[in-house]
Amino acid sequence: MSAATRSRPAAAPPVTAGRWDDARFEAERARVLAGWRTGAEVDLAEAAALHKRRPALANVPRKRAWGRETGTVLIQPYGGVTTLAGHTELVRHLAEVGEADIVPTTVDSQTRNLKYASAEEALRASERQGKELLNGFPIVNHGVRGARQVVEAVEVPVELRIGTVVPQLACEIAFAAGMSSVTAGPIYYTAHYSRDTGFAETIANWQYVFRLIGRYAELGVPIGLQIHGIGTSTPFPNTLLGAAAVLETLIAAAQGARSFAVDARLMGNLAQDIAGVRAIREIVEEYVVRRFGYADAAITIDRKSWGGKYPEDTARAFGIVCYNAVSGVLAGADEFIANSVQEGVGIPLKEANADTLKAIRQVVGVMRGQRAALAGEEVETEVEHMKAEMRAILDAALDLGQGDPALATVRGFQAGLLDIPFAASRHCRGEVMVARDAAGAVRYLDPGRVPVPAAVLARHRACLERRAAARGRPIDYQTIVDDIFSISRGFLVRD
Amino acid sequence: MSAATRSRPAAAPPVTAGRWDDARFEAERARVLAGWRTGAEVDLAEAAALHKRRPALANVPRKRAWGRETGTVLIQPYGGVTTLAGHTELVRHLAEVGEADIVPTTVDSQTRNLKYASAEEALRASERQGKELLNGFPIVNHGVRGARQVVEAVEVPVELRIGTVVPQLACEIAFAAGMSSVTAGPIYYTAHYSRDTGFAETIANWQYVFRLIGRYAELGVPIGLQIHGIGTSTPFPNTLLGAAAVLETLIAAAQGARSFAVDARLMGNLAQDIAGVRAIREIVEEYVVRRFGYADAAITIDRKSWGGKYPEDTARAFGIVCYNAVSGVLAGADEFIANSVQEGVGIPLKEANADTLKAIRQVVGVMRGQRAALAGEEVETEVEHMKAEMRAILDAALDLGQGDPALATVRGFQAGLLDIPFAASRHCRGEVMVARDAAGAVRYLDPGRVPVPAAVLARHRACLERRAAARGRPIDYQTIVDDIFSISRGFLVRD
Amino acid sequence: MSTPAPSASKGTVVTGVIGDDVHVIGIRIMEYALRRSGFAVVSLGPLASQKEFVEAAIETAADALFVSSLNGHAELHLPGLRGACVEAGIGDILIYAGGQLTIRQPEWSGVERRFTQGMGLDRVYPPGTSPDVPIRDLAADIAARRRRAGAAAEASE
Amino acid sequence: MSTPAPSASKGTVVTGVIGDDVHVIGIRIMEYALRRSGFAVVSLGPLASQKEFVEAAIETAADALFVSSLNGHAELHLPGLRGACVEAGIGDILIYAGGQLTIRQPEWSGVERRFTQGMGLDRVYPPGTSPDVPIRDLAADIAARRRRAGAAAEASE
Ligand code: B12
Ligand code: B12
Repeated sequence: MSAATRSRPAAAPPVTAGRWDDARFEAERARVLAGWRTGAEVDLAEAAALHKRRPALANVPRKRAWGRETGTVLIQPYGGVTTLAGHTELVRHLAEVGEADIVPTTVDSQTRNLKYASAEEALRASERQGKELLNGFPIVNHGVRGARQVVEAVEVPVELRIGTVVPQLACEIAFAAGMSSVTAGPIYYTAHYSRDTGFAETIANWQYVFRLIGRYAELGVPIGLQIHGIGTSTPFPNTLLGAAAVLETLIAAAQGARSFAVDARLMGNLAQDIAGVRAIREIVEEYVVRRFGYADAAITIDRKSWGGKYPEDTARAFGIVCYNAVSGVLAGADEFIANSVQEGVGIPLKEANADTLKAIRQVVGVMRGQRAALAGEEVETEVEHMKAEMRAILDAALDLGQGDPALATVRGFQAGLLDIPFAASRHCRGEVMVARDAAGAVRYLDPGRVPVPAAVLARHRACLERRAAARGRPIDYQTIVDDIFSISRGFLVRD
Repeated sequence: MSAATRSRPAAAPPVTAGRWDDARFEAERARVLAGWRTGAEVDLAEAAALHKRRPALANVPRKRAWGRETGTVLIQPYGGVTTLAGHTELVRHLAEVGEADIVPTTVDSQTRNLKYASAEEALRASERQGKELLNGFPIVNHGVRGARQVVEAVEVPVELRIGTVVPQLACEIAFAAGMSSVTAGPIYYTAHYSRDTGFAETIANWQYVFRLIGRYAELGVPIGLQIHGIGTSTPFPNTLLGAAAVLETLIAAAQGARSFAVDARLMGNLAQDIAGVRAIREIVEEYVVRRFGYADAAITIDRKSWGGKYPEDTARAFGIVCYNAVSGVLAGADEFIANSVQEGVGIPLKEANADTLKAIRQVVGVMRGQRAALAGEEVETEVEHMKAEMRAILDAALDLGQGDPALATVRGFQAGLLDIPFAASRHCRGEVMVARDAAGAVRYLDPGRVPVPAAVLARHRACLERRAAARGRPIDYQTIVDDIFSISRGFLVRD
Repeated sequence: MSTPAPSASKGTVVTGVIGDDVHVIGIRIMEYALRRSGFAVVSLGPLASQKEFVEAAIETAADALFVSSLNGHAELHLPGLRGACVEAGIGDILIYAGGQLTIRQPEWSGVERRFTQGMGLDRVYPPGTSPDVPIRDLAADIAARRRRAGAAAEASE
Repeated sequence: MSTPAPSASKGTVVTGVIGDDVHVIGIRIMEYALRRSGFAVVSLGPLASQKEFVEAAIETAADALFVSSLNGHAELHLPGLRGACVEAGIGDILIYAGGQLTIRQPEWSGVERRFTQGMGLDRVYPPGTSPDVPIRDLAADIAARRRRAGAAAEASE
């Protein structure tokens, strides 16, 4: 190391959504692939050839495009276990018995935190004891060769599911193994999967992945992203998710990614949840396609089920799962990401996981063609208000970020324009407070510094006041806690 | 027997809804109670006293009234097994684990056909072998003393469920045992539970039960009816159900019954199913309360789940059950009559039956207060058309029957103004043919002689033509068959 | 009772739902499929007794009885049917049963054995049977019998 | 890290989610309930290491550690915590754990034994525990210790 380099410590590159140049990417890549012995198995050209040999619909972006064209609602479960045998068996069961359209490979949390050595230990112990000791599939330890066996075990495409601020090596291995999509991105994972890491750092780490996807695209291999925005696991307005999703999508698109499945989360009030899917779709298209000009971006909306606490009772969980399916179909969602009916119990057995898919499939089947059947003023008002709110947040944040979505993200969170309750990260202010109104719709109790338009906020406040009046008690912190547990107890509101 | 009586064979009494006089009732009663040895256990005054000792909400009509007042949706499963021990255990499980609001006592089909001796044999064999050999609870064989143990096993009220054209003795025993409601009535049970018995005969048999209910009412004990109209187990228009339900309700009210829970059946198209509940409620109230002046009639609408073939797969059945729950809540149904998730398998295990209730409870809980959330033009049009159609059928039938609902029933079916496909009875013409449109809504392929208003029929035909055009094949008998199986295969229409 | 078709048909089948059972939808679909395949159908409908089956079979010189049962009481109503046919002199008529022959669904091979070997039925079908399967079997069974009858006739000539 | 409340409090608790776990909602609700019941809370948040727990406990003279774990990795991250406390000279600090301590849900009594007798924790709670239960236990445990400490002090006077 030269004296010059030593004396001038490599300044953190400025926060920008600008496309990485090749030098930066290659330098970073060498470092990433050296992170664990299996990094050496990665060979981009060979991987691209592998992807091309697979059937067209074994690719996630193509499968999603096909679903959207044919009006086929896709269904994807969660799932990942420790051993290669166990995980292969799991994805095969989900594909064959559960008829999953896309199968998951959920990664364990040691891997998410780069603890490859401890993951290795737990993996060996699992193999010895015939037990699955990790909470997911340690893909880096299994390496390209292991992960390929997973991909080749099924005819359907595989999506890597990994909540982390350091996704680089896992994505390298996954894509090289033939997996063709990954859950993302920097905002969600900073907020919920780390405590100290800043947005700028996570953005850079994920930009690496997005650029890698860009590389694959240049080689003719589409790789998809499932964009989380800033969903959270307690009641919250889907507008916050939508605004953050636009920023994540823009950051990814700048590096060359083009296939985006954007989340919209079930909160429980049907009208609001239908509006959520519609409003998020319209805003993402408005900003990504029209304002920022990514005319070739493929955008689908997936309906995630309730992401908070579930009942331990499997039968009751079927109720949630199917209710979610109805709301998703009515909203015109393109895909379901399906928590299993054992969500409240623990890592699901493969049978319960497949059963969940069958129940959803039944609902989706029965409702095919009924999308437009129901609407109403309440939905329309909600859509309009949600869009107005997302625009207000995005425009304020982009303003602060001088039009750069990466900078807008960092500064937006600093300023509290973007915020979320109950985040793990200390970089979220957590000033936003949310409660349900009498019909269970999610409303701002306190918007913190989020620039919610006055008319929207007035409606939210009025809704909450009606609930307070009806039950004769103010909405307070205990209400927030009650609203976190309510779905797992069998209702949205019970005053 | 005097020569006079012998020479003039007792002419069948004229068909009329008129209230039975006491002499007729008492004479008939002696005959009924002599039908099996347990008839001797019945004592009206003592039974009335027993009913009055029970808590108020252990009475079905009061429970239904309470549900309607408090906006609490009630849930009732199906269920009945052979032995007293087995059935008591079943209702207890349904009440305690399944939290059923009303528990059922479904009667076996030997009893429904007055085969008490064979039922007795099967009952004894069941007790010996520790198996449940009948398809329901042989209540006449268990007698008042046995049935009382069932009633006293739970805090919730018990409804007798018995599809039969000869309900008299079973109802005597049930009411004397403290059960406070029975499924009815003459139209449904003639059409689907007998082959040769005419409407006039069944009406008389059920009038006996309705008069018995009138007697209990005079003693201060309300006993309820669940009115089936003429629902059937293949796709059919709920308007036919609604028109027949009005007639059944009027026939029952004339003898003194006052608590009516009227069915509306899931067919699968959400807009149409929501409209069905609303339209049936409005028409029943219009005719029973306003036109016929039963101002004190209590009317609730229960949403029956899909009544046709179910999938054998329990997970998929959860999908149907929960979808039904969503549609019922959106429609504002007061009660769910819940086929279990093992409907497609066989008589359900009590655990699966209770699980079904829990799933429904979860959906109902989450949707509480969301009733009015969704509507739309499609629903409104459907409601208006359904009401117009029911009025047309009812007015034509009542015309033929000179304003008497009993006579209207008999003549209406003769003339084919009232009709249904796939009936068991040869007294249904079966000229009506029904198919689903592209969105799964049920439409007349051929109305037979049912006086469907021209505008309604034109809309139905247009809908079917759109389906035919879309798939490039006409709607034929094979389509009707496909539509019978479709829900059990996971969809409403798949062309 | 619908009139049997001309004898040009592939065979005549008496259909019905036995005993105290009213589940008529399945057998109606079966009847439709039988007719479409060229069989003559004599339909008894629901709640049909053994006696009605036997009498209709004699009256129409039927080749087969199609007995449906769904309500779980098949084991109460089917035993004795073969014997009644034998007594009435049509002991070798084909008897098929289908629907849902038991309460719940015990292992099928055991059920099948109980109804064929145990009660002398020729064939029984599990729930969800599509009409083509029994129709194919029936055509084959009738053809085999006619061949055998033909052979017997020739032999005796 | 929030500052501990004045010593007038019922006791001081260090809270956090251990190891590679980010499930923070439950412990936040726990913290809120602890504060409302008069305890001082020192909150480490998610992804907290054993070292952070021990250092915070020493720094604030805490009475108890409330260790949360939901993601199924408690058995990877909890062993050794009691030892680390002993080594740091706070061996008798109360250690409670809660959340979802295992992958799936094996029989609870076995889990409880593994974490208490096996790893030296004082109390562990199954999923779905309402905050009042551990808070009641904590008040009792602290009171008992203070009584014992008082008695010991008196005895040594
Ligand atoms: C519709 C229905 C009814 C309707 C029947 C209407 C009618 N007129 O047909 C009504 C509401 C009247 C009814 C009443 C009762 N039912 Co019911 N009913 C059903 C249901 C939901 C669907 C049956 C159906 O229509 N299937 C569709 C047809 C097309 O299929 P299929 O009948 O299987 O027929 C096909 C094949 O099996 C085959 N096939 C049929 N017969 C034959 C015969 C031969 C020879 C061959 C080769 C082939 C063949 O061909 C058909 C075409 O592919 C079933 C549950 C299910 N399966 O989903 C319960 C079910 C059959 N019913 C049942 C019971 C118990 C009853 C009742 C006693 C009430 C009660 N306790 O719930 C009463 C009985 C009344 C009586 N006296 O019999 C039980 C039977 C229990 C068991 N076997 O373990 C079931 C399984 C429900 C349950 N899970 O409890 N029922
Ligand atoms: C929300 C959630 C998440 C959120 C967390 C958001 C956040 N920032 O907190 C997100 C999406 C980030 C997440 C991620 C993951 N999750 Co998660 N998650 C859940 C979920 C749905 C609800 C948890 C929750 O919020 N509960 C509500 C709170 C209020 O309840 P609670 O935590 O139990 O706390 C109460 C009590 O237990 C008690 N308590 C809690 N801690 C303590 C401590 C003490 C000392 C005491 C006395 C009491 C106490 O007090 C609280 C108040 O009453 C559960 C499933 C479920 N239970 O429904 C899965 C679940 C916990 N997650 C799971 C897993 C595996 C993961 C992932 C690995 C991804 C994956 N494979 O799916 C990652 C892990 C990431 C990581 N590094 O840890 C599994 C754990 C498996 C297991 N134990 O068998 C579960 C059970 C889901 C499942 N069925 O697979 N998850």
